[in-house]
Amino acid sequence: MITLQEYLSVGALLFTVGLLIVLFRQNAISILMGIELMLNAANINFVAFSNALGGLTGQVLAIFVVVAAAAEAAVAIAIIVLLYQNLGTVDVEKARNLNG
Amino acid sequence: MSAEKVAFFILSGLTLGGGLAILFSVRLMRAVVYLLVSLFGVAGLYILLNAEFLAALQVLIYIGGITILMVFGLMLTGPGQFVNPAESRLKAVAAGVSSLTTAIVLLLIVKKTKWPAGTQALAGDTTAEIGRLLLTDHVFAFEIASVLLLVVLVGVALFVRLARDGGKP
Amino acid sequence: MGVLEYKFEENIILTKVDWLLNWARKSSLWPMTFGLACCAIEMMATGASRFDLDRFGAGAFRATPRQSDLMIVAGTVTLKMAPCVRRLYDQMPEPRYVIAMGACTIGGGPYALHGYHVLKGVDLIVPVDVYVPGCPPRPEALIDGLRKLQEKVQKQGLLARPAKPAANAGDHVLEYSRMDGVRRKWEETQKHGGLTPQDEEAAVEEQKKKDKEAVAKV
Amino acid sequence: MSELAAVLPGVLEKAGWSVPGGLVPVLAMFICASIVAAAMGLSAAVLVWAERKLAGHFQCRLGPVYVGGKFGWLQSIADGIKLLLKEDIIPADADRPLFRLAPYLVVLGVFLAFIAFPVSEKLMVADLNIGIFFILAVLTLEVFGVILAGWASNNKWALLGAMRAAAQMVSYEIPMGLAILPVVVEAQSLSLKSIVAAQSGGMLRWYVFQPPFFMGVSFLIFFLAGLASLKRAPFDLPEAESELTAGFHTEYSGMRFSFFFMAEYAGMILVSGLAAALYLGGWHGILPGQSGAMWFLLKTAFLVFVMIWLRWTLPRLRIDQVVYVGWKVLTPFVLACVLGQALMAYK
Repeated sequence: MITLQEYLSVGALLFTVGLLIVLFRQNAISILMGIELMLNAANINFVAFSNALGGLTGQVLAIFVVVAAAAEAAVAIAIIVLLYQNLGTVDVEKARNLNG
Repeated sequence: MSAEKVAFFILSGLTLGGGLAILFSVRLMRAVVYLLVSLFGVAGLYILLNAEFLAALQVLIYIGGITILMVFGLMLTGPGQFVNPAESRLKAVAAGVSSLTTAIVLLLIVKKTKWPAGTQALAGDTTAEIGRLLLTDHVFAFEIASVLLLVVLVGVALFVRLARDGGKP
Repeated sequence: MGVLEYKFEENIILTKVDWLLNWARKSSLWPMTFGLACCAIEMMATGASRFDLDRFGAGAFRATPRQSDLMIVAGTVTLKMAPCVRRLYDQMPEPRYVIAMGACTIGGGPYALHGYHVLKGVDLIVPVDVYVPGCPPRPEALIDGLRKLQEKVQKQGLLARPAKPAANAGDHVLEYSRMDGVRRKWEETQKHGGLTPQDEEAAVEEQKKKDKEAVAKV
Repeated sequence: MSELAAVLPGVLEKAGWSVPGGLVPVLAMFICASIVAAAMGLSAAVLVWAERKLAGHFQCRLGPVYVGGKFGWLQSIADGIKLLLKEDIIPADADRPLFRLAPYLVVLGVFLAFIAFPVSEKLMVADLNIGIFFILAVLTLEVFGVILAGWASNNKWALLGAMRAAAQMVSYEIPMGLAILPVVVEAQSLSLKSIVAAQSGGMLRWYVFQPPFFMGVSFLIFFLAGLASLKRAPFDLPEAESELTAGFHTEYSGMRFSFFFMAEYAGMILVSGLAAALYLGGWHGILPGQSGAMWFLLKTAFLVFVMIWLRWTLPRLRIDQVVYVGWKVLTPFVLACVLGQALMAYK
């Protein structure tokens, strides 16, 4: 039997890994991957709670997260492609036109 | 150690290992493959958690949709951008420290909190129940999600037009 | 197969294995979709309804050299095309076989004497297994050539396989195919009494060097 | 698989082998996996032979005749051995690990899908309660494998072919997935076993013949979309010889190429079998009371024959036509079918 704590720890660690990727990498697509991992970490928690408490609301919430992730990825990729066409790079450090 | 436990360790190893491999991979295309591994691990964890429907959804949406989208994004943003680890050492250290702090805090929370014990186990076929919940209790969120998807569809189409017309709306 | 080849003593098991492997190879000679001139029309006819190359298992024309076993060089190989033929041959994985189809491919054909632009035989650049004469050969002749090739394949063995020419055997011909243009230019200047022999030699040397680089690049 | 796990201890005892109880499910899994793999390889071999033979006859030729007996029975065996022995080339500039990984991913996708493949009531590896959804999900692995193959080859044709393949497969997954919905609405289940069980009682109970034919139309759409996502003619744009050499597997030779080959043919069986199970009554016969794996295999074989027939009859479409058909013809029609069936079910 795997306890709830173990699933939550995996979720927490996965969230940390995602955060690390977001902070460490400068390529916009890598950052997107980090965000996906963080969303997945949240999903693991939802599903773990759903399993532990015997209700399905957690899974339903996870489905909404997946929908949001798909929408976010589509928009993000479109933005990244536009960024590349305008600036010639996908390095987020270079995209500082609005920095004043 | 039971078979379930072994499966759990393998799957969480895949999940976290894939994530870490993304962090250290130099080539972006390989990073997408590691992302695939990681997401597969998550799908396996869902199966362990009696959420088969969600596991299949994970594979369908993430692997069939999002990673493919990323590959396309990768191909459209051209070569030469693939190698860029953090520029300054300071930034790397700051990222490491803050992530470590987050990890410690989160793990402490997980450990210290008294989680409620499970009351009833999930039934075998949860798909119908999920569908019922989506169209009764959570129907508002469901509609919002539909509107979100529509907005995304229109927005991305607009972006594509922008790109084609050279930035003029 | 490169790992296993020429590594064993001949014995009864190996002979049987040999037979099986050769049978498989000969029964599934997938040709490359690769036609150069008029002979290619006959090659297509060989693949089509009346003659049907597929009866012998050789009907699966593959578009990429990586997946084909047999290159039917069908038609005049011009000097310009020669490097491409050689390159396609190099891209094919072992075991690979070549059928030279038609007079032009075998020895230049009608261009043998005065064809300034034609390779005088494709065997100058790639090792040929079977020659099918004719101008162009009828489909029956090509099928006969394929049968001959099958006989040949059946006879080869892990041990007894005849050594193929070295990989770079035709390089000098390829170089020549480039050099031909240089020589003509030289002859032309000679006719008009142009440069001194020293200058010409230097120019030719330089052109040679350039051509070598180009060949190396190819 | 559960039946096998239940029977296995007795069989082992009879054979005189002692296996610890914990290992029996693992053994059952292993046996099932090997059976599925063997069936996949064997059926691919038979299909390759059948396709060449049929192609011959469609074109007034004979097809393989000389290789092993009268009908060229051994043709695909010879092809298989030859492909096994071919030199395995990995281009110098290829991304080696990804180049190696791609064929396995493609085969893995189809292989996993066979877990929920309903040959008959007893003959299925596992009756998952999300059966059909699971199959759709794991089939997307194939798309990833294909795009990886194209990228890792470092070849312009492979890359273009892979992009075409991915665009085509992803856009045809939508009508394919939606075409299943009317059936699911009618059967009230995602499990293939209960979907087939709901169609018992003769030919007129098959979903394809149910008035007002929403499911009949979605059967056609499912079949067409399946054909397109298998990248078979007339939708074989990703491998169009005249423009892309051999598409995403241009650089693959020998065994690795045969993996793609096998995945394609196993995918044909998969799509045909799914269509048979979802719309044509699966293992139920034409008359009420008839049932058995025979019927399922017959229906599958017929649909596979139709696929081969289409391939050797129709010319290839243009890429814009393919995308047009997917998004502007099939998707609206299938949406109408879903809506109609849902209204029918609401009563």
